[in-house]
Amino acid sequence: MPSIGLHHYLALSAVVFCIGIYGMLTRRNAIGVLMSVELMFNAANIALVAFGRFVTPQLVTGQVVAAFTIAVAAAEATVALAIVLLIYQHHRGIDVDRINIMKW
Amino acid sequence: MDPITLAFLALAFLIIVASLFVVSSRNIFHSAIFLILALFGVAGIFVLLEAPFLAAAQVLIYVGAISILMIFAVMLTARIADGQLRYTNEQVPTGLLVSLGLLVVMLYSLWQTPIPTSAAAPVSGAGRKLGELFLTQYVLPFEIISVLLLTALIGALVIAKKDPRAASAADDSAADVPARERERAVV
Amino acid sequence: MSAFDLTKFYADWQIILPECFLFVWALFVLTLATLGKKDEPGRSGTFALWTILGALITAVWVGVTADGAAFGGTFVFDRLAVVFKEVVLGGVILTAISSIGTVGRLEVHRGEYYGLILLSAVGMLLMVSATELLTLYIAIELSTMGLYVLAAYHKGSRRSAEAGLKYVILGGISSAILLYGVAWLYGLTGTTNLAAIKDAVMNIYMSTGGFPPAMTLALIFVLAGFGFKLALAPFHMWAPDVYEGAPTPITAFLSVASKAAALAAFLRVFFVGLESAAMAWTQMIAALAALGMIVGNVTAIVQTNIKRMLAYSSVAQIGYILVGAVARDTWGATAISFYTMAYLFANMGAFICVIAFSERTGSDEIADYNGLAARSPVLAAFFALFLLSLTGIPPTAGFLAKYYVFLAAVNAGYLWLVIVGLLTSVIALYYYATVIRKMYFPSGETASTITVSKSLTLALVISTIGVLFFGVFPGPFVGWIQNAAQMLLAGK
Amino acid sequence: MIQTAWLIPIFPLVAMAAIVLFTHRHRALSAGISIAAVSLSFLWGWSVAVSVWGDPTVHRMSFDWLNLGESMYIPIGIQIDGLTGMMLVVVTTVALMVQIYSLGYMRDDPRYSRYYAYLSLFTMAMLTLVLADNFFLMFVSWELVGLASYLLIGFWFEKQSAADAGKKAFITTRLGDLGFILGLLLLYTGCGTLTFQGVFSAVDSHVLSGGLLTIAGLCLFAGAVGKSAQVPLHVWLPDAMEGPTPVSALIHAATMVVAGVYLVARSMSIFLAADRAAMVVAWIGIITSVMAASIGLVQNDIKRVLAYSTVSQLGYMIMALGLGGFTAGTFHLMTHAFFKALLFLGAGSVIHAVHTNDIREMGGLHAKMKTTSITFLIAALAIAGVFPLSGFWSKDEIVAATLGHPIFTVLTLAVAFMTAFYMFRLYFLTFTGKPRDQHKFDHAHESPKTMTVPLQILAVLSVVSGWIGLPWLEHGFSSVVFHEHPHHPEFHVVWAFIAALVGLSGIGLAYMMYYKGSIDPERVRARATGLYTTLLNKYYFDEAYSVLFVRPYYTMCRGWFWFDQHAIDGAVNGLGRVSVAWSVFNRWFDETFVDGAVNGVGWLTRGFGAIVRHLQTGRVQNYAFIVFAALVVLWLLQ
Repeated sequence: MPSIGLHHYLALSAVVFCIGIYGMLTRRNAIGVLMSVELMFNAANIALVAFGRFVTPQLVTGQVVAAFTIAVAAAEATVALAIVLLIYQHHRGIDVDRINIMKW
Repeated sequence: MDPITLAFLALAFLIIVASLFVVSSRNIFHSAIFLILALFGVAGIFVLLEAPFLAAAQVLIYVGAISILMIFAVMLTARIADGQLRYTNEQVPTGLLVSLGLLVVMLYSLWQTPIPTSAAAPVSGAGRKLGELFLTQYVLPFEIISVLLLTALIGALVIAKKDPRAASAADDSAADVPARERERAVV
Repeated sequence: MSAFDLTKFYADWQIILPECFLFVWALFVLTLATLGKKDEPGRSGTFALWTILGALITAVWVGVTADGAAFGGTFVFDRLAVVFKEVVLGGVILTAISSIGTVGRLEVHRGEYYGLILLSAVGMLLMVSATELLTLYIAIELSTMGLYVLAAYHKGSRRSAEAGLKYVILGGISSAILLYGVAWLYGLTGTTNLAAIKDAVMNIYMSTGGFPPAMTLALIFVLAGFGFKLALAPFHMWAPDVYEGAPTPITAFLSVASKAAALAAFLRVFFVGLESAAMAWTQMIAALAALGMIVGNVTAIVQTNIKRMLAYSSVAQIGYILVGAVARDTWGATAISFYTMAYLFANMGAFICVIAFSERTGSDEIADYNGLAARSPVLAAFFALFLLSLTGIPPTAGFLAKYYVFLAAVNAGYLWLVIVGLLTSVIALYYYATVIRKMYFPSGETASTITVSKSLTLALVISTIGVLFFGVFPGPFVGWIQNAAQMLLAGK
Repeated sequence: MIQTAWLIPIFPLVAMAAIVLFTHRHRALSAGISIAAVSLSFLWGWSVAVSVWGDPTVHRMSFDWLNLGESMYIPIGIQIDGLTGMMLVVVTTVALMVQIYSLGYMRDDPRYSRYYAYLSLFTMAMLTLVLADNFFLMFVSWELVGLASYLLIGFWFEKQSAADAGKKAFITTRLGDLGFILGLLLLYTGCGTLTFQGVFSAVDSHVLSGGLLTIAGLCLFAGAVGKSAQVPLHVWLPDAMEGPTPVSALIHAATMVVAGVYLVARSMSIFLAADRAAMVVAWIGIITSVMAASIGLVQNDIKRVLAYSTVSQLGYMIMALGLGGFTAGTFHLMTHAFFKALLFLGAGSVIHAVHTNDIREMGGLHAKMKTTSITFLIAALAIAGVFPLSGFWSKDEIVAATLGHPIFTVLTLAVAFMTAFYMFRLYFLTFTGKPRDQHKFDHAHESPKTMTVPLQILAVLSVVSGWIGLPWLEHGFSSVVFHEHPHHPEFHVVWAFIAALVGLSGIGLAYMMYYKGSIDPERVRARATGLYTTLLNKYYFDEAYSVLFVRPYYTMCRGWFWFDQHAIDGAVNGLGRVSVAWSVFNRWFDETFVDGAVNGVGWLTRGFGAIVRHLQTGRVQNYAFIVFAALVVLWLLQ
């Protein structure tokens, strides 16, 4: 087994990203969907930090971007959860696939 | 097998398994717990990548804040805590297909792409360096992110705050539905 | 670490003055909102308007006085920025004016409404100027964050809540996709600065004679991220639902200001940063533009709700705009910018008409527009004019915009795309004409007259002036845009 | 006068603005403003035309509208030469006559002011079109003309058919306009300019390749096909008769529909260089001409006969242009404008009197309305090509243009025969014989002066306007209108004689069938039932569109829908509530098929849209699915 390099981290990131996609596409619970989106953000962060570590080790660009991403994800999660609560008030449930008044 | 490899494999295993549980657990509360586990794993990966500051941030913000927020939301919205009949929608086969397809595409692209890596040692004192950069080169995004957080704060406040009209809200939305049904009937 | 340089500090912050101005006043509006016991409907709106006007003037002033880059080249104030900042601020002004009625009907959180609009506008202005991927990404997030909330602002309405949820979920995944694409671009080029990316991409191409698959993947991811902001097919699926559910002024805001900012960012990323990878994305953009024109126009035909119809129509409009992108040269950039300008006034105007109509009738159904010409001749005339501009009938700005875009594409050899565009524009004529016909050639009895409030009339007049002025006397303005496009492409 | 020629379209523009903004509440004032404006245009137009008559210089005036260096340069300007002068005369004269005539005809209409505003808008656009010195401005006014036409056809929108006809006209001609704008873009990329001067000199100096030129020529011609109602886009013109009759006279006989002819004539250089394109033009022209004339034989609606006659005569002009007879085509354009406007206005006068369009309910009206009858007769003689009326001279030139192409000559003569026949069938059935509807006859009366005076003026023009084409005139039509490409057809006495004879024999046949009754029309009809029904149904054009496009489309959609139902739906489960979709689709199909009407693309895409909309399931995860699927597909496509 070769030593762990950039490609391993990237492969891990791709796997987590796709697991996130799968969850995003299939969970009925809105919070489950949001969790899956968080997984996708994390996958991107792994890729960013790995790139930063291996491509430009002298700079910390990757880490900077990842740090910002964490903040963005936090903000996004806050707003999204607030909206989920609002939906809950209306529907008494947060099944994403039942929220489809508007279509076509 | 050197310790780094071992640690990576262990963390990767942890993250992947935990993620799989996040997306497939029947109980949303369990999902949240596994999410925390996965996020811890990612923090471990950051440590391996010699980004300790980021690992700390990951634990503090993600695990400490976002996940807890989610658990709160789960508790606030879970009418029937578990025993939901269907926790997934009908997109399971197609969703699987697409996510696997994308995974294949990504891995293939990854394998076919030579990425010029640098063998240089990572900069020492990354945390200090980060702090410097936040205030110099990246001062603009740093400022913007503060505005962003402010916006999210106000937004979440506006949305989540109980409306004095909340009682009438139910009536409004009840009125919504027949209108839509009528429209559909016309169509 | 160099010593603190005061001159440079001033220069940096001078360039970002419009954003600062907007932000500080947004804080003021927000503070005001929490201070007042019972918020007067008009007060925060008036403040917001003055704020935006101030920002507009500041932007012009900065554009005239301080031309250049700041913050280590992550932020520029070039001519393109001036053009698009004016467009965005124009959209924000019209949104603010047309919101007065909507806000008046809110029970609470009136001030926050304007505050969020202003904060979102700050994000848009930053998007227009960002020349570095991280700054751009965060600016995009800032602009979207306020919009998520604004889409769900009618808390009593299920539709509005649903719009918010759909928007935030799809926004979240698009954001993740875009971030992943950014990560890959960074990994492949080792930088996040667009100018440096351009060189790095060129190097990759020179050394391997092509692009590795990961490069393509990164391109697709970034394109998808922009596709979401632009509501470009097939990433447009959120748009009709969110447009329908959101408060109508916000719909207008989404469809105009937000898209204009995204187009500026698109120009910077694709015409500058990824310029050397053009062969990898031109075909893609062409295909997506064609898809957008077809899907948008065809689906718009069968809509019964005017907001949905306009939503699909704006999906098609983005397709037309991106027809200009296949040219990848000054013509293309000029055409895109001019089209955006024309689209601002026409689409904004159309939505303001919808607002005016639903304020009095409470309806967004196309069927209810029957006989509008008799109920309110002025409103019907305005609406017809905006629809004609969207169709591209002279002498409106929309005509010249379409002409310019198609000309750029023909010049670039994309005749098939132009033919698709022309054919679908006939479809567009069909559904726009249906509305016009309903208004002017009514069947059956028509109801009482409709009056339009003063503020909306003002907004309508501004839009009309825009539509006609840029249709009849485009010369100086287009010259200016072309100059901006040249400077953008020259990398200055 | 030439220096101020740009004022000509400004007058009606000002009138329109004034009516819309200020005087729309005052009927008489609005009409007065409009007529005053068009009178000014008339005076200006005539004096400009007179002053450029025989003057070989081309007067140009332009200013920069969009000047962005190399990438984009569009001047806006006017160009005055013989051709423009002639068009100015035609447009302003007919417009003035029609506006005066409308004083009487539209007297009782509640939307009188609006009517005059539309007329002014139209006049402005049409005048700009003929004055333009570049394709761009021409296209702009071309579109405005289309818009005005749409508004005027649908003017009586209380009738559903009128509103439909307006939309049909707008969209059908718009299809042709696509060709126009495509041609324009091609020419611009080829020549770097759109001014007539620049494009034609580029064409003359062979800057453009032959293939590009042919395609560009055909694209421009597509625009002409739409506007001038040539096959296969002619379907809108007969329907456009739903508009008020003066509008039909102005727009659908004398001015707007000749815009296409004018475009081809103006682009003479292109068609001279691209002979294959020219041949297509000629064939389309003659096919249209023959088909429309034969449909005209059996129509019973007085305006529809005239409508088909218009289509047929436009085909004549187009054919002549395609065969290189530019003088012939434009000359006929002018004479036709006068006598066809006269025919329409005369028909309007009749309709005004008897309140019906059906000639089977008329008869013997000569006794009641002498002026109308006599002027109508003059116009009919002119269109039939009787010496020495205007039609004689222009038709002779058209016949002369076909020499060397025997098929065209024969068909041209056949059309001449049919034209004379249906025109006199119309005349005899309307004005002579016994009244077939005594009640309507009793109420008939001659129209007021405002209507008859324009008839008389146009009658004079129908007689004399041909004389400027007299072959032995030194400054005759052929030598003044086309200085750059002088074209002097010989006057063929033999062919003139033959053509006149053919026309007279058509008149004679009509005389025997419908005046003397020595041949019974019923028996003719019985003998040729198949042909008769075919003609009566206008060669089943609308039906053919249904069979050719709608039904295969339906089949395709059904196949698609089956696929949707069985394959995709099972997989994605979002593709919709099948039952609702099915009913939507059925309704769409019912409306399309049962109505039988083909409103062109609209219907087709509507069905398409009804299906596509079901991708929009309302469920956010389906949307996300499409996003990710698109990512994969895009990558695979690369």
